[in-house]
Amino acid sequence: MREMAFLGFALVLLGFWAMLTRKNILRIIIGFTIIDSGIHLIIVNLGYLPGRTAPILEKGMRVGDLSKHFVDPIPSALVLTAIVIGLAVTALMLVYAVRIYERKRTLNIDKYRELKW
Amino acid sequence: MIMVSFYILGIIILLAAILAIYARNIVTAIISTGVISLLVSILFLLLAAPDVAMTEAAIGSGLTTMVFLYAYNRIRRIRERNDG
Amino acid sequence: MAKYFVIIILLILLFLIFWNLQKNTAPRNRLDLLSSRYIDQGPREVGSANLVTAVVVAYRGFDTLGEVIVLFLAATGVGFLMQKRQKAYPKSNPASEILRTGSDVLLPVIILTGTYIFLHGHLTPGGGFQGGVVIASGFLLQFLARPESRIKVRKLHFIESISGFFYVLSGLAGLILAGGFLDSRFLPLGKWGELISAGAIPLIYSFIGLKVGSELVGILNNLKGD
Amino acid sequence: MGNNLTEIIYNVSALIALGAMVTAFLRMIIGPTIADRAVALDAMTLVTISLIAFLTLLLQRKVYLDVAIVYALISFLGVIAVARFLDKGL
Repeated sequence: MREMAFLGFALVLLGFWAMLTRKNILRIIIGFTIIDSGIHLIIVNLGYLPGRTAPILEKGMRVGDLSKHFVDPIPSALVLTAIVIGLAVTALMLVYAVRIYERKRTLNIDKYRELKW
Repeated sequence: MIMVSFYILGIIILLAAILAIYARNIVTAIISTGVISLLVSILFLLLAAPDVAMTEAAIGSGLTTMVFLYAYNRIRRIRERNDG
Repeated sequence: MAKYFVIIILLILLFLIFWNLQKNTAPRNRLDLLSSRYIDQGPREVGSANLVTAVVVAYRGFDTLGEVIVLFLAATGVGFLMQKRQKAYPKSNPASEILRTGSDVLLPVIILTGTYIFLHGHLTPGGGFQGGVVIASGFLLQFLARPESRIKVRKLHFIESISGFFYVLSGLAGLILAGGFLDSRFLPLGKWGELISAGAIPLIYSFIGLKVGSELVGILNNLKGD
Repeated sequence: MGNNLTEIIYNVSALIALGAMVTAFLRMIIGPTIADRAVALDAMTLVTISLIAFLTLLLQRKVYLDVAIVYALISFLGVIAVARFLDKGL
């Protein structure tokens, strides 16, 4: 579906907007999560063909011309693992945020002055 | 019917993303992120990918909210210990 | 204000890239050769009814091994950054009676459902990743109901290591007894559509499920702290 | 999609579910406190389960019901987490 790709890309743009303009570090991580959802939507949409069904056989389906009835299973398989990895990476970023707060006592990224001059 | 539900869900997803970016309270933003995952999993089902929908349902609405809330809870505890 | 201007220009350029990609791609109305081969030969060759499972475990098993390693690295990073937490935090409030009793009732059901999902990964939607996440959610419910309880970290690490070890070992068994590394056909394919079928796919997916579940429980345990 | 009456019933039930989703989301936007928003999230998860069941009927694949089962078993965790966070019990 063409609209689905546009929705996913709108989510990607909104996530980038959040990451680039917000100051709170937790808000930046939320932006990353939104980008994640959008990219997953786009990749799954790449494997979709209109009028077809999920690639799971049931009793009563005729084996033989299955490739005319099923959608592409490869993007689903990619996204399946990517979602779990996304959760682990989000947890890692949040742990970094907690440690930064412990050291600096603030979540505002404008207050971190080590890399500024 | 499928297209109607797609449009309604898409509009809700975009509004939830804007709410997640601009809400004043951070807990509201976390809840909106959960709503985005919730509705995106229905869209995965519309795209005929039930495996992905199941993963997103199990991770997005439960565990991601949980991880964010644990981290924010630690930050809140550090702040309370410093103040009091 | 200049910052917002630059950001908007950046996002517009990004949108133009996407627009070009979208406009110049013809909509597909048939699958390409690789996907057609996976779909047509998958049920006969691997014996799995769920073709996504066939791709994840059998055809692209090596990628899945890489993903599991990335997950392991992220969990190790979380544990490394969250060590030595002895500072006195205020005690958390105890949960209500309803939540404690309800979590005791629900925990076996959730773990049973997770086991069902990763054992039936070759027949119905689901598999190791989803089942592991469901099991981790059960433990998470226990964390929420009893914040003061401790989980046995040594047992958790033992389960994680032993399942990863057996995952790689079953890959090596495929290398020796069947076609290649992580080839699931070193066990007999069995009758199509039954639980004990599809070669070693239920076995490998069980190992993946145990590993993913224990790693996620470890991440949550580290984030929860004391 | 057999006769005409089932089709009408499917469409009406889907419209009702979508309306419930929209109203719950309105409460989520205007809800002044976090507790309102958590309850709205809970309502949205329930409506989501019914929408998945509706899609199972509409697309005629009974394997999709597994997604609804997992959803029903797991999705209340987010609401409990928010409640425990507000209770300072996390």
